[in-house]
Order: sequence, then C-alpha cells, then structure tokens
Amino acid sequence: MRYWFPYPLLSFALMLFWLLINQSLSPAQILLGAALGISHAWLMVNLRPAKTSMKKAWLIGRLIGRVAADVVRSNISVMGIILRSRNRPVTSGFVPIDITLQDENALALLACILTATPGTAWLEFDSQTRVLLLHVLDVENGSAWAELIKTRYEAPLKELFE
Amino acid sequence: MSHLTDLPLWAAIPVCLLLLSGSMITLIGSIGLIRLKNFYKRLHAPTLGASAGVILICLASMLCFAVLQSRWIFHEVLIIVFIILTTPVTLMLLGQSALYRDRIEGTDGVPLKAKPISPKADETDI
Amino acid sequence: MELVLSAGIGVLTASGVWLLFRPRTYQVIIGLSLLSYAVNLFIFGMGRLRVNAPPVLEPGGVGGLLTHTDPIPQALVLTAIVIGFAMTALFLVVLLASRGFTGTDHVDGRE
Amino acid sequence: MLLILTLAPFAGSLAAIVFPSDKSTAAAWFSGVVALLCLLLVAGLYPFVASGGVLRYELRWLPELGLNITLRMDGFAWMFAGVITAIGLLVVVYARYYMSASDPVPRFFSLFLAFMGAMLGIVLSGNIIQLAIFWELTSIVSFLLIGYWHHNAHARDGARMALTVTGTGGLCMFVGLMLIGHIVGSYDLDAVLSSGNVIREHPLYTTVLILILLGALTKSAQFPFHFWLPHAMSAPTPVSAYLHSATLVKAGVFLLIRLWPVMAGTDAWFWIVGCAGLTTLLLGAYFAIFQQDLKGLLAYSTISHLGLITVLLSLGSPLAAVAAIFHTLNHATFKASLFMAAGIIDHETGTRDMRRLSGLFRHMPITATLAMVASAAMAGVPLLNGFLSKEMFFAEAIETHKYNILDTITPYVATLASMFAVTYSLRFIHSVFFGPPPHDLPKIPHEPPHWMRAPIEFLVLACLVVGVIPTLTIGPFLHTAVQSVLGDATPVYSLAVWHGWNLPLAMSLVALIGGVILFLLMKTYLATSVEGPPFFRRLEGQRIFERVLVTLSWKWARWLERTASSRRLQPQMRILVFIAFAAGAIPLFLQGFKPAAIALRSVDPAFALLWFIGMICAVGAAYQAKFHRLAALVLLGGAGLVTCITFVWLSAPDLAVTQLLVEIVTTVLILLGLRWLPKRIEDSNDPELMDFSVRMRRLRDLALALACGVGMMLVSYTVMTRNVPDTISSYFLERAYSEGGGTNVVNVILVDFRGFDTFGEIAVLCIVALTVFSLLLRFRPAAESLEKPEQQRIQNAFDDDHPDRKKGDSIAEYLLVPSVIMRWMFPVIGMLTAFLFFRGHDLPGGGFAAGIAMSIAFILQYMAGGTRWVEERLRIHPLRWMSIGLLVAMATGLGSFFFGYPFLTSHAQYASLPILGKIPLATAILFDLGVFSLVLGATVLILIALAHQSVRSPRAQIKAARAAAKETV
Amino acid sequence: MTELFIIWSILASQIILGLAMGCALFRMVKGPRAQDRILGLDALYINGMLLLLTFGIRTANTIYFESALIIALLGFVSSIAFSKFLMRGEVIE
Amino acid sequence: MNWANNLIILPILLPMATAAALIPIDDRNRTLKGVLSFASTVVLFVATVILIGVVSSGEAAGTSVYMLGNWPAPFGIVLVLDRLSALMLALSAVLGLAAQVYAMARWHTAGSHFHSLFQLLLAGLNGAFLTGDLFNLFVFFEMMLAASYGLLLHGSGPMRVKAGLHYIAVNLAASSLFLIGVSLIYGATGTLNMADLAVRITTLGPESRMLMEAGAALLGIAFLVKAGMWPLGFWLPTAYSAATPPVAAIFAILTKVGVYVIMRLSLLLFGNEAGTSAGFGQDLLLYGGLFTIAFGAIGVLASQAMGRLASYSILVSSGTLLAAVGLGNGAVIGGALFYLVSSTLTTCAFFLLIELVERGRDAGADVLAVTMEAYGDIDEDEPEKEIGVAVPGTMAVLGLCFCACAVLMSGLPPLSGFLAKFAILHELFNESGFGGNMPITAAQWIYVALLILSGLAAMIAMNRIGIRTFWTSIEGTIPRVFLIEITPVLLLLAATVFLSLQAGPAMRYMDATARALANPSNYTDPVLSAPRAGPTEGG
Ligand code: NA
Ligand code: NA
Repeated sequence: MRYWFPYPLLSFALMLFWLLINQSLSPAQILLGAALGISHAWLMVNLRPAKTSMKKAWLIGRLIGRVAADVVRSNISVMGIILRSRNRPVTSGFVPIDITLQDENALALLACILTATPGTAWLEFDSQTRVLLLHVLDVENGSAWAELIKTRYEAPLKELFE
Repeated sequence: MSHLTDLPLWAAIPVCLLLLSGSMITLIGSIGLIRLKNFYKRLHAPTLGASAGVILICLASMLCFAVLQSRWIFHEVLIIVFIILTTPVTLMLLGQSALYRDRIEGTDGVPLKAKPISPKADETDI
Repeated sequence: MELVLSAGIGVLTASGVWLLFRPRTYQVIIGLSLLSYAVNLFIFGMGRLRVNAPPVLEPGGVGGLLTHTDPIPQALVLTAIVIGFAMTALFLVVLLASRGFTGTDHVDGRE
Repeated sequence: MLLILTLAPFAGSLAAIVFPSDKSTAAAWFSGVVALLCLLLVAGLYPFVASGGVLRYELRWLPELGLNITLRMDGFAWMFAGVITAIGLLVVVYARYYMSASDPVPRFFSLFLAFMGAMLGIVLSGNIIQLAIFWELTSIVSFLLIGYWHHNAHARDGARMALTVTGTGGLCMFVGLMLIGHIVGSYDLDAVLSSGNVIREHPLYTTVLILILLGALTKSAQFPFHFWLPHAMSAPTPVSAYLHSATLVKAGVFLLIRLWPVMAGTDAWFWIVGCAGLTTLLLGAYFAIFQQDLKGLLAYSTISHLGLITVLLSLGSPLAAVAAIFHTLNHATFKASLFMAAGIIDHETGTRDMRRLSGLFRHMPITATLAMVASAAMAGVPLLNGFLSKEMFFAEAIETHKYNILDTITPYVATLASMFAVTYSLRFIHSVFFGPPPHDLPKIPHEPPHWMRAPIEFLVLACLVVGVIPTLTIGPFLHTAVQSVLGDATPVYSLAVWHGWNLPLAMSLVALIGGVILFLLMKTYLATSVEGPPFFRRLEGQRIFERVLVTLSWKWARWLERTASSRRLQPQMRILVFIAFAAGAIPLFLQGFKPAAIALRSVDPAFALLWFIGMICAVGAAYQAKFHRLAALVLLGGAGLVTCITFVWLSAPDLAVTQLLVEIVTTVLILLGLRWLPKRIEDSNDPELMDFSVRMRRLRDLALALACGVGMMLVSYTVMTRNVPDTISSYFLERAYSEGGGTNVVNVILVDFRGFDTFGEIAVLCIVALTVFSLLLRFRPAAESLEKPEQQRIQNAFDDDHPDRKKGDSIAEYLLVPSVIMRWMFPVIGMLTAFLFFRGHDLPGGGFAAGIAMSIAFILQYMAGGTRWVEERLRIHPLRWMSIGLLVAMATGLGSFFFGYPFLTSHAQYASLPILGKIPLATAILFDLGVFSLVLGATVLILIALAHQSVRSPRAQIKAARAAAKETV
Repeated sequence: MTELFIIWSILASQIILGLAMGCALFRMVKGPRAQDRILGLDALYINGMLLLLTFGIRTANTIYFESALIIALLGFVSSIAFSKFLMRGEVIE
Repeated sequence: MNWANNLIILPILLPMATAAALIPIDDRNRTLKGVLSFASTVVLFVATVILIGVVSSGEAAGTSVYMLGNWPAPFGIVLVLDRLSALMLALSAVLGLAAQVYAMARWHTAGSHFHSLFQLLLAGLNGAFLTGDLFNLFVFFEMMLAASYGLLLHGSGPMRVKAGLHYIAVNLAASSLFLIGVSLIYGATGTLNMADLAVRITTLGPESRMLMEAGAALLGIAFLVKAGMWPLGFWLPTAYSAATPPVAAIFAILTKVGVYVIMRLSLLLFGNEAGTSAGFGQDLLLYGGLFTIAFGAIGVLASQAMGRLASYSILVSSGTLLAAVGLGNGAVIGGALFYLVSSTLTTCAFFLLIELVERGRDAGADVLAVTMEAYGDIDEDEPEKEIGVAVPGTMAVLGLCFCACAVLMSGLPPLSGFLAKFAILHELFNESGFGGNMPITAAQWIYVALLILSGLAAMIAMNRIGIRTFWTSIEGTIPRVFLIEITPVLLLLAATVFLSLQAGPAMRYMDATARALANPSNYTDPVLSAPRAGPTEGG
C-alpha cells in the first residue's frame, strides 16, 4: 500500500488541486485527478522529501484561524507604518529567535506564516545554532516578537508535526 | 457567457468593496516600496499585496463568479494558496542575499553571523 | 487601445533597435529580446485589437470575426514566441562561447 | 570523320595521362600515332574539300539556344587542320628526343594532344559559340603547357600572363560572337558568313568588331597585347615550336580570316586592325633585333610576322587576304623549324644566350644549314617561301585601299620592318653558328640524334620546295583555302617566283641590303648589349601588365573590399536596419501614406498606465544593458510582463500563458549565462564618452532607432485602426469545432489547421537544443570566469574557517527552508502541466505551454538542490524525450496515410464513455503529446547543458592550470 | 446604476493596481541595489497578477484565470533565480 | 491520394525522421549514424529524382499540390511542387549527399549531433522549397537557419564562434523583418497563402496595396540578407569560410534559398497581372544584384584564402541570379536557373576541395590545430592521427579538380559554368527569340560586362591561388586524403560535366520552368482549386 501510494496526503491534495483548477466534480475528472495525483506522488518519491506525519491534524484549523487574524492585524498596522513613514519614520530591526522546531516541513510552514503576515520577514536560519534571524518592521511596537512567534506559531506547529 | 452587468446590486457592492480595498492595500504596499528607507524595511512592503491584496481581490472574484455562474467552486483559492506558499521563498532568499551582500560590504546596522573572511570589497552592484 | 499599443510597439522597437547597434553582446541579446516583444505585438496587432473576444468557441458553436478576435495572428505569435525563445537561448550560448574564446564581450570578438 | 578527327586528340590526351611516367617513349609513340592518324584523316578529306565542298557534321547539344556541336570543314579549315596535324606530328617526333626523362612526359603529351584537339576544334567549328569554346580551351591548355616546368618562376609568370591576356580576350570575343548571333539570329558559321551586310550595317557593328578584335589580337599577340608571347617562351621548346608557329597565335589570325568576309572592309576595321598590325609589325621586328635569347628573338619575330598578316587582313582587299593566308602557311613552316633548331641548340649546348653562343657551325653543320635556310625564309630571301608571301605583301602595301595616312605609310613601314627582319635573321645565324669557337658552354655541343633533326629537315625542305615551285606544290591547296574564304570574290593571283622588275622587288632589295648594312653596323653592339631594345627597354609590356594587374586585382580590390564592406557587426546591423527602414518606408511614402488620425477617446487609462510602465521598462533595459546587466534583465522582465498582460487584455489568453512561461525560462536562462559574463565596471570618466565622434555615432544610432520606432508605431496604428480585410480566419472560426474538434481556435490552428507550422517550430526548438548542447560540450569559459564566483569562494572560505561548519553549509542553510517548498512544488507544477496539456484543445494551453511548464518544474529542482542532487534522484533523458517527441508528432501525422488522407489530417471525435461522459478524442492530442515531449526535452536540455558548465568548470580549471604549468616548465 | 457603479469601481481598482505597478517599477528603475530591483520585479508580478484578476471580473470571463494562476504558481521561479544569483553568483550549482 | 502525391512530403519528413531517430544514438557510434543518415539522403535523392520526373512528365500542368491536414489551399498549409521546387529539392539532395559522404571521413567527429543537424537542415531547406504558405516559409526558414547555426558552430573554436555570432545576430534581425513583413501582408490582405495572395493582389485597394508592398519589401530585405546581396551580405564570407568544409559545402545552397524565394515571390506576386504592383522591387533587385556581382568579384580578387574566395564567388552567383530576376525578362530566368545549378554544384565541390588541398599546407595545419584544441576540452576519443592516405597521384587529382573548379567558376568552357553564362547572355540578347533584334538596354550592358568581368576576376584569383598552391608549394608533402573525401568532389564535378553534356534536356527543363514561372496562373490555379481528399478515395 505504501508502495503504491507513497504520499496519500499529497495525492489527495493534488487531486483536490486538479478538481479546483478544472472547476469540475464530474466522475471523469475525479478519476483523472486521482490517477494524476497518484502518479505525481510517485514522481515525488525520487526526490525523497523528508517524511512528515501530522499528529494532530485538527490543530491546523486553529492555526489557520489564528494566522488569518494576524494577517488582518498586521496588514493594518503595516499600512499605517507606510502611510506615516514620512512624518514618523519607523524603527525596524533584526530579531534573533531560537527555534526548536526540527521538522523541515514545519519550518517551511512557519516561514510561510511569517511572510504572510506583513511586518515580519524571515531572513536567515542558522542550522547549527538554530537561530532564526527575523527582520521586524516595527520593533518598538513589538519588542516581544520573539516570544510571540514562539508561542503563537512555533508551539502549535510543534504540536502538529512532532 | 454571462455578463458583468447581470450582477445584482447586493453582490456588486461587496465585490466592489473587496476589489477597491484589495487594490488599495496593494497600492499602499507598493508605496511602501518607494517610501521605506532601507531594503529590509522595503522587504515587508510587497507582502501587503501578496497577502491581503491577493486574498481580497480573489474573494471579489470568487463572489462575482459564484453569483454570475451560480457555482461553488472557487479556483481562485488556488491563487491565494500558491501566493502564500511561494512568496516566502522569494523573500527569504532575497533577504538572505541582501544580508550576505551587506555583511560583505560591512554596511552598518546589519547583524553579523560570525565574522566572514575579509572580502575583496569591491562587490558593488551588478 | 490601438494608440497605446502602437506607441508601446514603437518604444519597444526603438529600444531594441538601439541596442542592436551597441558593441556588447549582452546589449545585443537584450535588444533582440525587446525587438521580439515588439514584433510579437506587431503581428498580434495585425489581427486588430478586441477586448474580451477570445477565439474560444462555445462547444458545438461556430465563431465569426464579429464575436471573436482573429485567431491567426495569435497562432503566428505563438510560433514566433517559441522560435524567439529558441533563438535567444542559442544566441546566449554563442555569446558565452565567444566570450570564452576571445576573452571579450565585444560583438567583434576584440575591443 | 570530322567527329573522329576532333575527338581523337582528346581521347589520346586522356589515354596518354595514364601512361606511367617512366614509359615516356611509349607515350611519345602513342601520341605520334594519334597525330599521324589525324594527319591521315585530314589528308583523306582533301578530295572532298578540293572540289569546293563543305563537310559538315552536326550533333544536337543545346538546340534551344542555337548551340550545337557543328563541325565544318571547308578548304580553309582543311588547310589549317593540315598545318596543325602535320606540324603537330613533327613536334611530337621532335619532343620525343627533346623531353628529358626526369620530366613527367606523359603529362606533356597528354596536354599536347589536348591542345591539338582544341586547335582542331577551333578550325573545324561550324558554330561560332563552339569556336569560342575551343578558343578558350586553347588558352587553358596552353596555360598548362607554358607552365609545364612550373618549378620555374618564369614559366609560371609566363603561363599566367598568357592565360590572363588571351583568356580575357577570349571572353570579350565570346560576347562579340554572341552579339553576332543576336544580329544574325544564328550562331551557325554558314549563316554568319552569309550575313556580312547585315552585320556591317548593324548599329552594334563597332561594338562587335572591337570585342572580336580584342579576342583575335590578344591571341595573335598584336600590339598592345603582344607582351605575353615572349614570356611564354619559358615553355619547353616543342611547345613554343607548336604554339607560336602553327597554332595558338595563329588562332587569332584564323579568326580574322574566318570572319574577314563578314567584318572586314569598313573604316573601323581598317583603322583598328591596320594600326595594330603595323605597330606590331614594326615593333616586333625592332625588338627582335635586340634579343639575346634565341627564343626571344624568334618570339618577337613571330609577333612581327603576325603583324604582317594582320596588316594584310586590315587592307580589306581579297588579294591581301590571299597573301595573308599564304604567309600564315609559310610562317608556320619556317618558324616551327627555327624554334626546333633553337631547341636543338639549347638542348645540345645548354644555353640560348646569343652572347655565349658562337661558331657552332663546326659542331653541328647540318642543323646550322637547316637553320640558315629557315632564317633566310624568315628574312624573305628569294627562292624560299617567305619571299613569295612577302612580295605579295609589298605589292598590296603599295596599293591604295583607303585614302588616309595609315594607308600612305604602309609601304614604308613594311620596308623598314622587312629590313629589320633581315637584320635579326642574320643576327640569329651569325651569332650562333659563326664566329670564334664556343667556349665555356654548359655542354659540349654536337649534332642531335637524327630523328630529332628530321622534322626540321622536312620543314626546311618544304620551305625550299614551296619557294622554288610554288604553283606545283602549295598552289592547289592554297587555292582551295582561298576559295573557301573569299568565295566568288576570289581574285586572280599568281604564285610565280618571278614577276619581273617591279616596286615590290625593289622594296625587297632595299630591305635586304639595308638589313645587311644595319646588321653590320650593330654587330658589335649586339654582341655584348643587355637584353631588350634601346629606347623601349624601360617600357616593358610585361612589367606594366604585372603592375596594372597587381594594382587592379590586388591593391585596389583589397582596398575596395575593405571600403565597400565591413567585417564588424555594428555597421552591418546599421546598414541592415537602415535598408529595412527605407524598404518599408519608401513604398508607403511614394504612395502617399497617411497614418490614421489619432483618436484619444478610446484609450483605457489602466491600459495606458500599463504601457507607460512597459515603455519605461523597455527604455530602462536599453539604458542599463551595458553596465548593469542584472538591472537590464529585471527591466526586460517588466517589459515581458506588460506584454503578457496586454495579451490577456486583448483576448489572447493562449499567448499570455505561453509568453509568461517563456518569460520565466528565458530569465533563468540568461541568469545562468550571466555567471559566465564577468561584470563590467562603469568607468565614469570613460574617454569614449568625451569623444565627439562617438557621440555623433550614438546620435545617429538613436535617430535611426527612433525612426524605426516611429515607423512601426505609425504602421501598426494604421493597420489596427483599419477595417478587417476579408481574412481566411473566418474559415477557421467556423470550422474549429465542427471539423477541428476543439473550441480553442488558436490551439486547433496550431495542432490541426496549421499543424505543420507547429511541426516545423518544434523542429527548430530541437535543433537549437542540439546546437546549444554540442556547443556547450566544447565550452571554454573566459579566464576570469574559470573560478567559482566570488560569493561562493567567500562562503566556502567561511565554512572552512569555522570548525563547526563543513563546506557547503552556507548554501544548505540558505536553501534550507526554501528548498522544502520548491521540492513540494514539483508535483504541483506537474499537475499544472497536465492541466495545461489536456485542456489545450478546448481552452488556452496546449502541448507547448505544458512542456515549458514542466521544464520549469525540473529547473526548480535544480535550483533547489543543485545539479548533482537532482541527477542522483531523477533520470533525465532530454535527448530521448526530444527524439520521441518528434517521432510521435510525425507518427501521428503519418497515421492519416492509412486512411488515405494527407499528412497531419486529424481525426476528431467526442467519445461517450460510461461514467466518464463525453471526452474529446482528437488525434491532434497525440500530436500535442509529441510537442509536449519535445518542448520539455529541448528546454530541459538547454537549461541543463548550461547549468552543467558550473559542474564542469573545476575540471576545465584543472586543465588550464596544468597547461599553464606545462608552459612554465 | 449598479452597472455604472461596478464598472467605475473596477476601473478605479485597475488604475490603483496600475499605480501600484508603477511604484514597483520605481524600485526596479531606481534600485539602488540589485536586491531592490528584484524585489520591485516580484511586486510587479504580483500586482500584474491582481490586475489580471480584476480584468477577469471586468469581462466576467474566467478564461484569463490561467495566466494569473501561472504567475501565482511559477512567477516566483525567476525571482528565486535572481536571488540565488545574487547570493551564490550562479543559479544552479 | 496516391503514393506519388504523398511523395511530395517525403523530402521534409524523411530527413526529420532520420534526425529524430539519430538523436538518442550515442555519439560514439558516429559511423552508424553516418551510414543511416547517408542511406536516408540516398532515398531522398531518389525521391527528388522521381519528383522531377513527376513534374516534367506534364501531368497536372507541372504543379502538384499537397494539402497538409487535408485543409484546402488558402486556409490550410499547402506544399506546392512545381518544376522550380523539384529542381531545388534535387539540387539540395545532391549537395547533401556530397557533403555527408565527405563529412564521414572525419569532420563529423568534430562535434556532436552532426548528422541530426545536417538532416534537419535538409528538411528545412526542402520545406522552404516546397511550402506555398508565407508563414510556413518563415518556419522552415528558421528551421534551416537554426540548423545552419548549429552546423556553422560545429567543431567550435574561436573563428567559428566569432563568425557564428555575427551570422546569427544578422539573421535574427532579418528574421524579425520576415515576421513584420508577413504579418503586415496578412494585416493588409488577410491571407498567408502565396497563391491566394497573388490572386488578391489584383483587387487590392490603394491603402491595402501600399501596406502590402511595404510588407513585401521588408520580406524581400529578409531574403536578400540570406541571399547575401550587397550591402546586406558582409556576414557571409566570414561565416562560410569559418565553417567546416562539409558544412560550407551544403551552405552553398543556403543563399540560393533566398534567391529562390525572391524569384518565386517576385514572379508570382508582382508579375504582369499584379496591377500597379507589377514589377515591384525589380529595380532594387537589378541594381542590388549588379552591385553584388561587382562586390563579389572584388572580394574574389581580394581573397588571400581559398575559403573567402569561394564565399565571395557565392556572392557573385547570388548577384548574378538576383540581377537576372531584376531584369524583368522572363527568358533570362531559364538561363539563370541553369547557372544556379551549375554554380551551386561548383561552389559545393570547391568548398570540399579546399580543405583537401590545404591539408598539406600550413593553413590546413591551422584548421587541424583548432580541431585538436577543441578536443582538448572534453574527454572524448581523440581524432585519428592519420588523415587519409597519401597516394602519389593525389596531387594530380586534386590539381585537376582545382582546375575544373577554376574553369567552372570563371565561366570558361567547356564545363557548365560557361554554358550557364552563355545561356544567360543568349536569353538576354535574344529576349524575344533568336534574331528578334530587340535593343539592348544600358542595364543589360552593365550586366553583361559584370558577368564577364566577374568571370575574369575568378580566373585571375583562382589562377593566382592555384599557382601558389600547386606550382610553388614545397614538394614532397603529398596531402593525405581519404577516398571518401575526394569521391564527392569528383562526383560533383562529374555532375557539372553531366550537366554540360546533357545541356539540351537540362535547358529545356529550365526554360519550361521559366515559362511556367512567368505565368502565375500556372501556380495559382492548381493550388487554389486542388480538391480535398475524401473518404471515398482512401482505404
Ligand atoms: Na511577513
Ligand atoms: Na653570339
């Protein structure tokens, strides 16, 4: 079973992708999507990506909600910063954060989250020291960034993947 | 093929609001590209468009076509997903490259990782 | 529409042609690329401009130039894009080889 | 018979070349037999010709153009054929002994026979174009014969000069003959000969005359083209004996006589031919006196005698023509024998310098006697053949033909030249055979083998016999020849030796006595003088010719080539663009092109804004391309994006999709290339910028570029605002679904209506990929690009410096998170590819877009993991994919053969399957699959081949280092 | 009324997005560093994609969606190539 | 659809199939590739001979039409086989055979995928000759050019790459013109089919007409660049003399493609029936052609190396042909076609010969050095140390071949070079038949003079270079030559001899071709009225 369906989640996602992109739920498209999803998963086997299993998949919903809220919030604040930047230049800075997350897929997800929320930019991750260098647009406003990220995102991700 | 004028007012208002707000946010983000003073600050600017801008405009599109074509398949979701997946890659790589170049040149205010070997510091713009 | 596009074609052509006259191989390849945009748009324009009249039929339908834009220039542009891409690749590699052999990026292989 | 006669020498020539070089005697025998056979053939044809008949043989060759192989023998041709074959036979005999065994003798005989054949071809031609053919053949073969001893620089120069002069003349003559054909309406000699009046009265007569005379006068070495002949003396003597007595130079005379009935008699003819002839007659004789080389003397004498014949022909009187024909024969006889004699002297003594030779009479009395008789004939001593024709010449010279100065001076010049002839003849005899015994010669002189002398004996005998009893010997033959040339105009003439005391005889006496006196006066001077005549020594025709030739054909040509062309790219581009601009603009300008009125109301502000951006990108890219390559590339990407959006805006989603994908690949590609282009540093005080001329050049370029831009803008605007013509696309729009089986008309056009374009287009991609691949196999980066890029060196050094890091950590860290996403994108892009592929036929997409998209998926993996990483994991066979793609596309097209349809006929159908419903099944999809496979293979191959250079470069570096080490050792 | 309203607001948002593209262009032209230009190009791509989406709404036609999808899915590839070139001096090692 | 009709597409498909099949074969099996490729070219040659037979047998008025995808003429793409295209097909097959055999001796080892590129070049050439559609012509032009880029660069090395850069840059610019021209014509007339265009031209309105003419002019410039017209052909001598010998040999026909298209289009579109467009561009062709002859002749004289000499002689022949077209004299076309065949065979033979002759000399050593250096870069099998076999007669044979080339190039008798010039002059002087006594115009006089002078220039230059090579060379260095290297040269020269001997039939063919070209309806009628294949006909 594992041989034939090496990445079932991926295959499912790909099938979903297929159905979405084709805007169709016809049996033909479902079949075709499934076939393509499965065969593309085989392609992926060759690349040998790190295997990840989601432990508590339901947590993902909570995470998405939290991220969505943050996106809205940070969008507004960044807009403010940009519009006010001429009168009141913002103090931005680099924030190093220790990351204990091990799974690389989880790290990738974290990167996506941090990028999607304006105001924080993932710059560099030292694989030895496991320090993430973050650039934060408004350091004054959030000196507790490191803490925030660790609790708000890293922890749930850890829970999700490890 | 349906026509845009078929859109009822109750749908038109949210579509327009979504569109206008999405594009406004994108514009503000892009203005940030102009107004923010250094590269690292500017790195944040496009994410406005890549997050809120994309999401709002895609929502507008979804709503519009859902009403027009009476369907519930939102392939615009794909755009949101892919933008959110791919923008970090670009920005991460770009930010790191900038960091590297600034360190090499010894630009002020850039945190050093550990002192790299002293470079032949004529590396300017390409 | 026509005015804007033709002005665009004009500017692309002028920039591309100007670069063709330059001495550096890289300038020439950028020039050729700009020129190929101009040419592609020009070909495209030869079918006249139409907004929202893509040459895609309803299943079982019959199209006409009243409801659809002219598909031929589009087909021609597609071919031209492909060939243009191939030629850019080729020219690039040749200019690299020339740079390697002659030690200069001058189009004549010497300063 | 005539065909055999013409072909035999050529066949013999081909056969002779295969003789091994050590079988020279056999080759000689063989050639002799061929020559004899020809002679016998000619002799056998006499009865027919003598009765006034004209023998004709015609073989169809190019009848449409009036060119057939026409062989025609009348009396005149017979006479010439006889001379050619007879003297040819004698020369073969002579050459058998003359040629040294160390020479490639078979080649000599082969060329000799070929030459004989060509000469026979000239005289037997019944078609003037065919005559020109053989004419040029004699030039070519004589070139090879003169240059036979090509290790000798003189021989080479002489040969080249002979060919250049006679070949040029021949080409002019060819045009002249073609014009005759134009006038007469036929190239047939008979037709030409019967159209004398038409030709002489035609407005083109003078042109024709000059062209033909250029041919004839160059060939017969007439002034001012005489100079090549003495230099042709570097040929082996048998060649000289043949070419300069009976054949090559006589071809010119032959032509003059042949066309005499047609062309002669006009003032133009008289002036041109007469001037050339008289000058040649006199100058040749004068020059001959002062030669120190035996063969040189004979050569100038030949020139002079040919001048004599030419003068005779110029006069336009039938009697003069008779004299000319007669003298042609006589000259051939004595000159051949004299050349052979000179050759014997050269052969036996090792020198031809008259200053070194003397008193040879005691060593070779027989040869000396023979030479003396022949010289006497040359000098025009009575009882020898030369005397007879010279008398006829004098008689004609004193006649009045045209009342002009040329006619008046003719007798004086004739006498003077004749006097000179006596002088040089005497000199030849005296300085060689008499005087003190020779000393210090390269060889001890003695009589040559008997058979070597035999040809001379025969010829001298002929001189004597003809000179004594002309009517009984040469009379009938001459008459036949004369009759065939002059026809009804044949005058009454007498070949008697004694005509009584008359003015010609007096002139002969004056010449004889004067010649002797002149010789006695000059004897001492000549014995030691340098080569060449006084007064004219500086004015050597050869030197002038060489100088002119070098100036014209080398110096000026090189200067012109440099001036009229450019090997640099920029001027070529400027010219091309300028001409293209002019070519496009002129038809419009001439027909009063008015660009459509500019209408601002239809401008969509968003679209205008878009193009405002596009234009800035274009100009910016142009501005930055020199010093900021990356910036230029970024801006180019901007322009590309604007183009894509425009396509979407203007109802071309297919184009937008394809252009976008191509855009991405191109950017990656150029970036891959940028690694090998070391950066260019802007020098703010670049002297170039200051230079005024540079600035002007830029201004000019800018003006041209702007002109092109404005032109494109006006034309495109005009076309776009015009009404649509009745275009063929309606057909496609109507049938795309019903007959093409797809709703996306563009794609149906691509894979069906105009699938052949696509087929060709993928082949182009395939070719380019192969080219790029094979060129990169041999890629050598520039020296400064050999090393790894600076960034990598610094980062690697950093890794090396820190004990907790290992090499490559920097890049691994850099890509740690991004590579995860990039990797997961691989199957996603794969799905997109499938999507683009399947829906292409109905909606935007298609095999091409799918192929490019898939290649992006691959390249993304390369970027994420590096070359080695990918190639350890994925098996990529782009070449195979390309091959399969092309074959699949072709096989799909060929499939229609089985149903009796032409290539690429597609079969479309919507099949209804259970569960799946209606799905499209067009064979075009299979074709698209081929396109996909090829595009994927080609794009991947191009990108990977370029990417591989980075992996390869360390090896190249090692090699370069090794080579450098080798050099220093 | 609805018609005018929706058409004008779409037009407005298109112009706004066009202006946003203009801002991105400013960075591409101005620099000052290569990374700024690349950032500008990336923003230009995203803004352009949004413009395509609005265009889809304006014409009520989903046929232009693929172009936007391709930018969303593959547009980042050239930006990655650029960044990697800056960082490592070559795109593929 | 009978098989003979399907044969029309064979010259395109066969080389492509061969090329495709050869691509995945490893380059270590070059000989296998060469043999397969050669076999394919032999079949191609046989097919073209059959095609010549088909068109000259008078069936179907000498014009056969092949509808690709079974779409009728103005809409789909059609291949049109007439006497002219059949002639060009056969010519390119002959050249292909010769170059290929020659290459198999050693040159195909100088780089990879030689045979595939070569076959694709043939396919491109044949497509360009056959197609009856302007845009399809562009595609095949690009195919041919792309393959020519690849082949020019075959063997790599600084000279070739430098020359290749210029060649490609100029031709890319020209291709842009091609596209602009084609699309402008489409925009003005709404068609791409040549026959349809010829018909539509007669009824165009003034504005459409001027736009169409501007498009045609741009198109013409693109072709003239390929044909090497002065001053658009400066790239040619450098490129051709840098190419490897077999490549240069096949390139001998590339310029002729430009000439072919010019001839085809100007006679088809701007014939007497074209209304006010009749004779469009003829003067440009005439004077451009004359300048090209002059420039080519000057270049021939100024050349120190044989390669450049040969390249310039290509310009001469281009100029001769262009001027012949520009004369607007239908009859001259017949002679010009004869000249085209003869001069193409000659230059091909000469290009092949050059390297053999120079092999014993220093120049040859240079070439070899470049090759060796190129090999140094990659780990591949070294080339054979022994190049060919030294046979004593070799020098004589080479000399003979050289003489033949010289005679052919300078238009001296008795070979076809002379007959070609004779044919041109004859038809020039006797435009309205023999003895018609039409006055000869100044341009015609200049043409005649240039024709003769260019021959003279070739004679002087070949003489100079030949003497230097064969007569003053240091004795004892007999070049080593493979039999399969000299054989193609000999065969090509034999072909010119054959052409001379069979001048009558050959000239009849050419004249028939010229007559057919002079009357565009010979082309347009069959193309526009060709029936589609129906299911009843097929199996
Ligand atoms: Na962020
Ligand atoms: Na003496």
